[in-house]
Amino acid sequence: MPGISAETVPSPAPRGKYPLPRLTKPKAPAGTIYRGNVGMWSWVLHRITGVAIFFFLLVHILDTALVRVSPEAYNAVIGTYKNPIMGLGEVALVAAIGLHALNGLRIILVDFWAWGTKHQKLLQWIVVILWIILLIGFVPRHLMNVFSE
Amino acid sequence: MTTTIESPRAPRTVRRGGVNWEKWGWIYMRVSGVVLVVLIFGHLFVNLMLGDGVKALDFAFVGGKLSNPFWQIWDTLLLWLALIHGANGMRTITNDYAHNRLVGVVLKGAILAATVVLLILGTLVIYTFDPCPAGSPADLLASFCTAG
Amino acid sequence: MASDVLEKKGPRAHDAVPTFTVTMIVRRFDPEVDEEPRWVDYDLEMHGTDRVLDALHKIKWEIDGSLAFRRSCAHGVCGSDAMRINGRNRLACKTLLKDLDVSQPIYVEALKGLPLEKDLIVDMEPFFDSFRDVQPFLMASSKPKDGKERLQSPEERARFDDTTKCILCAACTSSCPVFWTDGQYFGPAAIVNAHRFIFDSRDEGAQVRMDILNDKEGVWRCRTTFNCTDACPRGIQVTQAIAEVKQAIMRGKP
Amino acid sequence: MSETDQGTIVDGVHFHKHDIVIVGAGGAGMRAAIEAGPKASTAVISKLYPTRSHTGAAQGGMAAALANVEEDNWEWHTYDTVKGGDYLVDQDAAEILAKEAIDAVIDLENMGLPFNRTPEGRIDQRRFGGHTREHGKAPVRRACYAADRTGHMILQTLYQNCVKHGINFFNEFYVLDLLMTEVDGVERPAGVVAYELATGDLHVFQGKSIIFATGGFGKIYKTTSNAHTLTGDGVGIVWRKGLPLEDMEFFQFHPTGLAGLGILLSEAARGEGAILRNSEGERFMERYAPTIKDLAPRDIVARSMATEIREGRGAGPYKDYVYLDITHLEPAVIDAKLPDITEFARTYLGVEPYTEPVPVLPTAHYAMGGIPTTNNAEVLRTNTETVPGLFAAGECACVSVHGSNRLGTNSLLDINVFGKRAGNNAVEYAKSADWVDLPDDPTAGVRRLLDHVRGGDGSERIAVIRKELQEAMDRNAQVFRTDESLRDVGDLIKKLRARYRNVQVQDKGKRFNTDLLEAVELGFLLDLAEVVVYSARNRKESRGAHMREDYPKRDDKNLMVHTMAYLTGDAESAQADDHIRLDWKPVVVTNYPPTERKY
Ligand SMILES: Cc1cc2nc3c(=O)[nH]c(=O)nc-3n(C[C@H](O)[C@H](O)[C@H](O)COP(=O)(O)OP(=O)(O)OC[C@H]3O[C@@H](n4cnc5c(N)ncnc54)[C@H](O)[C@@H]3O)c2cc1C
Ligand code: HEM
Ligand code: SF4
Ligand code: F3S
Ligand code: FES
Repeated sequence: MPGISAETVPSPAPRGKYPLPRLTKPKAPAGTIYRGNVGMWSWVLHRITGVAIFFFLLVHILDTALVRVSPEAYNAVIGTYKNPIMGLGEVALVAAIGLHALNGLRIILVDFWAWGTKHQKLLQWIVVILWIILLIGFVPRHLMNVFSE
Repeated sequence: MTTTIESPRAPRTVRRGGVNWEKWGWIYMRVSGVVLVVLIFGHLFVNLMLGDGVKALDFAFVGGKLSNPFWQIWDTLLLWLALIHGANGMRTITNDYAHNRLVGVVLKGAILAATVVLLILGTLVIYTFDPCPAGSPADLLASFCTAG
Repeated sequence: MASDVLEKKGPRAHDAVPTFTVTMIVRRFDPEVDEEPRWVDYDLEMHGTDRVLDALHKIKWEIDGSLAFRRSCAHGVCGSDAMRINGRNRLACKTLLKDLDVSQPIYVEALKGLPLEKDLIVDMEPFFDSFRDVQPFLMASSKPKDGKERLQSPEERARFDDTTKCILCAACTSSCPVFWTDGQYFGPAAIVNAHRFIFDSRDEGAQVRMDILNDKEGVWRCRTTFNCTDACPRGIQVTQAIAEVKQAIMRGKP
Repeated sequence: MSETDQGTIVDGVHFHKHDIVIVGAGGAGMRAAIEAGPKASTAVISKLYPTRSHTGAAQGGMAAALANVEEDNWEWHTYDTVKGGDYLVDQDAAEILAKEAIDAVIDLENMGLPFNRTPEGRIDQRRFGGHTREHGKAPVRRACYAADRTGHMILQTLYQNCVKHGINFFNEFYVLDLLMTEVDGVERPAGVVAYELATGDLHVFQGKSIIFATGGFGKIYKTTSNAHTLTGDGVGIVWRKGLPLEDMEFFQFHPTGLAGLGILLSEAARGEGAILRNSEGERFMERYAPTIKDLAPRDIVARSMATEIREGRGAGPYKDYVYLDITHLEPAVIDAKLPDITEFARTYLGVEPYTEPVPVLPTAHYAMGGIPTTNNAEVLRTNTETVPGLFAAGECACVSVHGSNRLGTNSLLDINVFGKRAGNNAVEYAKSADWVDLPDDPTAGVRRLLDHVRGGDGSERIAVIRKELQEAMDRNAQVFRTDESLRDVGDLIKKLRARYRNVQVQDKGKRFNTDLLEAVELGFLLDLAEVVVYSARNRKESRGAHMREDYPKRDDKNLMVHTMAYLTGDAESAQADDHIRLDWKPVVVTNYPPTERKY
């Protein structure tokens, strides 16, 4: 890079020079909600599911750690996973993980593959379809397990 | 999440210098994501789908799995990759929404602390786990405890 | 009279299309009076070939002269009049009323994420600052010896064609949910303009710009939500351009 | 407010001091700034963000005899410019334009402009109206271009380089007055006064050299390719200072505006092979300009189109437009070379240019006239004397390189060549000149102007007056003119000027008061329209864009001269005769004596 560096060109004005807004921040009525692309909504969902899974994971590590305390303790806690309400929670969990994972894969494809960027809407639909297939495979079987006996 | 702020003129932090966590974080999210797909779905499949599914989960089941080095490595990877992935994701979200510096530092500190503690705890559990603790009722343990 | 053939009758495109009434609901804000913005309704008689800009002009010229908005070229090349129309960032001069559902009111408000100044006018300085920060100009140390142009093949020229189309209207940056969170993200427009130079075969400053964007507020903040691509009135594949810059940064070269 | 400070504030007025003050940040203003900025303290004041300037709307290309694709030289280019301008061109200036064109294009390329390229990697060139080889033998490829966004690329490239040089911009500042002070018996410019849109504050910019680059005033017409903001403020300010305006009667009508809208479809379309057709599908330009047909200069094509329509061969339900046909071009070629204009046709008329011909009509496009300058961009106060320290460049200026009709692609050239000259000469001047003292109470004039528009009884709406003006100009001072039509519109302007005194400004606020500024702009439009019509009425011949049906012949014996209009007497007086004085300025002829203009 002969002779060119960040130093040879005039440096941009320093950041953080914006004064506080001159006006009091306008309050209501709020604007409209942005009618964004499917990409925006799937990002929202990705965020929500990501956070949800993270908190589940924290709990899940703690409950699994009970195996170090005693078999009784572990079984007592894990037993609660088996009641029907938790069973539904597990469906939600798997749905969330499934969505997050499939959408994550879509994001990765879009990031690394120009075709993915061009056909991102198609990819979105593929994600939805695969997600439904996944749930069709999982939910009936799982609920049967939960509600059996 | 689609609300907007009217005046985003909070000072932008100074850039440059040090390791570029953003780039590596970004790459890490993708690499770990791909691996996690295998690990998580494998984990879920074995735990929830095979046999009686969730009904089969108990100490004995876990004991059986964790005495197998294959599952030990599997779970270790799962633990580390998922927790760091999740923690990094939470860090990103915090950066987006915590406009107050102090709040940001506190939240990120909490995420970091929780992650470190749980990583150590989880790893210890996996590797110091005794599938056949002495004095436990045999019917709670994996079948191989009594066999040996 | 001299040229009445040309003008008396005037071009009749308008006669062919029936008029219709449309309700525009404009989010107005007068910093000298209002504590907060307010939505104001206007019922307007419009033609089928009219654009949202024509409707705004009708309000300004016939109803309330104090309505403030920016505009200049009126055909989508100067980038003055990006605003949020029915919940999406669009150029008022490029959005035909007939393409909107005129049986419903049309909501018009200023771009979000940039400080609101008055009615549909926002402060563009933070936006232009991000643009200037990516050093958007050709960096080339040596002049061609023969005093002529630098050579560049049509293929090399085509490589960055898409991003040369940017008119700095800010529709993209102010449609980006990441930008809304704290306004510190460089935003798609700045990255588009960096892309225009990073992939220009004549430029030698790619590394400088990649360093600038390989940053906390740089390309990594893009979460591929595609709002920007959707909003861009010039049809630039903005998300694609951002992805290309990310990859260039990972590779360490364009 | 932009990258710069607030100046020194005295009694609520901001004072700034720069060696060079440039008014206007279009192509001409920024080209000047790139020369001046690094050498002297420079401020650029613009009522728009620089990248919003109308240079960005230019499409087709920028002429220069690079000879990259076929034989060409600047002498042919000079000849074409002179002939295209119907011999009213100052030939020494045209020679400068054509010669320096080559460097101007190379400069832009070196600054980063992404021109389209030939397979060898050189700047590609295309055909354009009136540009020929060997003095009119055949069309030549002379226009350097970047798809159909050449102006966009020029504007962006110049702005990028201003960013690089850290030029001081004052964006959304409306210059409303030029300050002149008498020094040793000569009026010299001391600075300008600007109104800051964001705050309503007044700013005084003191400068040694002042450059006007404020663009055109197409908004005196209704159907125009020009932006809403092209209201001729700069030309109007200079006019009100009693300085002359040159050749104002020559206004170019571009043949191919989208019918009904005026949005331009570049001549580049015809350069790439598009054909004009009448309702019978006939390529009518074959009759009017047998050699170069659709690529004849604009005045000729616009007149031919109007004639077709008058004689009943117009297309459409009302037979009031003609077609621009590109359906025979490959879609791939169209996409590569004319992407934007085809998009305009789709967006605004709903016509698919791949398969359908596009309805077009002449649209008011370019002011050949303006502030008279020397070849060094110095503003003239008389036929020979200049105003020291005052410069003008771009569409607001009249050098005159365009004569009575500008060739396509010569304007982007003009702004670069003479913008650069203005910048350099302004620096030279500022080096040796002393500061001129500001007049006492420098903002008095602007305050009076603003009070004037705010002070009426408010019974007249800005938009109504403007619309009446524009429609009348379209009707009576367009492609064809007669004494009668010009008298009609002249009378109307007189009435509108009277009504303007009671114009209503509804916005009473200080911040972003665009209502107030529209009222001020309307004042400039009315003044300029009056000069245009007055000059046109007095030119009793037909030449270039000025077609008098009552005097259909060119009159070289009496009228091979530039019109110079001066504001004298009371500007408020009703009759134009009472306050406009016309004078004539000889045309510089070097190599090409006037002959009949045939293509
Ligand atoms: C649609 C269209 C297509 C064209 N295509 C071509 C082409 O292909 N080839 C060609 O050669 N020419 C073409 N032209 C002509 C050419 O583009 C213009 O003549 C030229 O760009 C004018 O440049 P300028 O710098 O003089 O003015 P502009 O670019 O119009 O800039 C004027 C500047 O002055 C500022 N200003 C105005 N009033 C004030 C004020 N009161 N205070 C402060 N600032 C003020 C504005 O903000 C602006 O920055 C075209 C023109 C149009 C309209
Ligand atoms: C199953 C496989 C998984 C895949 C393929 C995956 C993929 C991804 C990807 C690619 C991102 C980055 C998104 C972006 O930059 O736009 C991401 C973000 C995130 N992930 Fe995952 N992930 C997976 C599992 C998990 C798990 C198990 C957790 C919880 C511990 C988690 C929590 C998060 C969080 C919190 C974010 C941040 C979201 C945001 O910034 O909006 N992910 N994931
Ligand atoms: S990329 Fe598109 S939307 Fe963004 S500023 Fe440029 S033209 Fe506007
Ligand atoms: S909207 Fe924002 S998140 Fe990325 S894809 Fe566009 S920059
Ligand atoms: S007015 Fe120029 S882009 Fe809309």
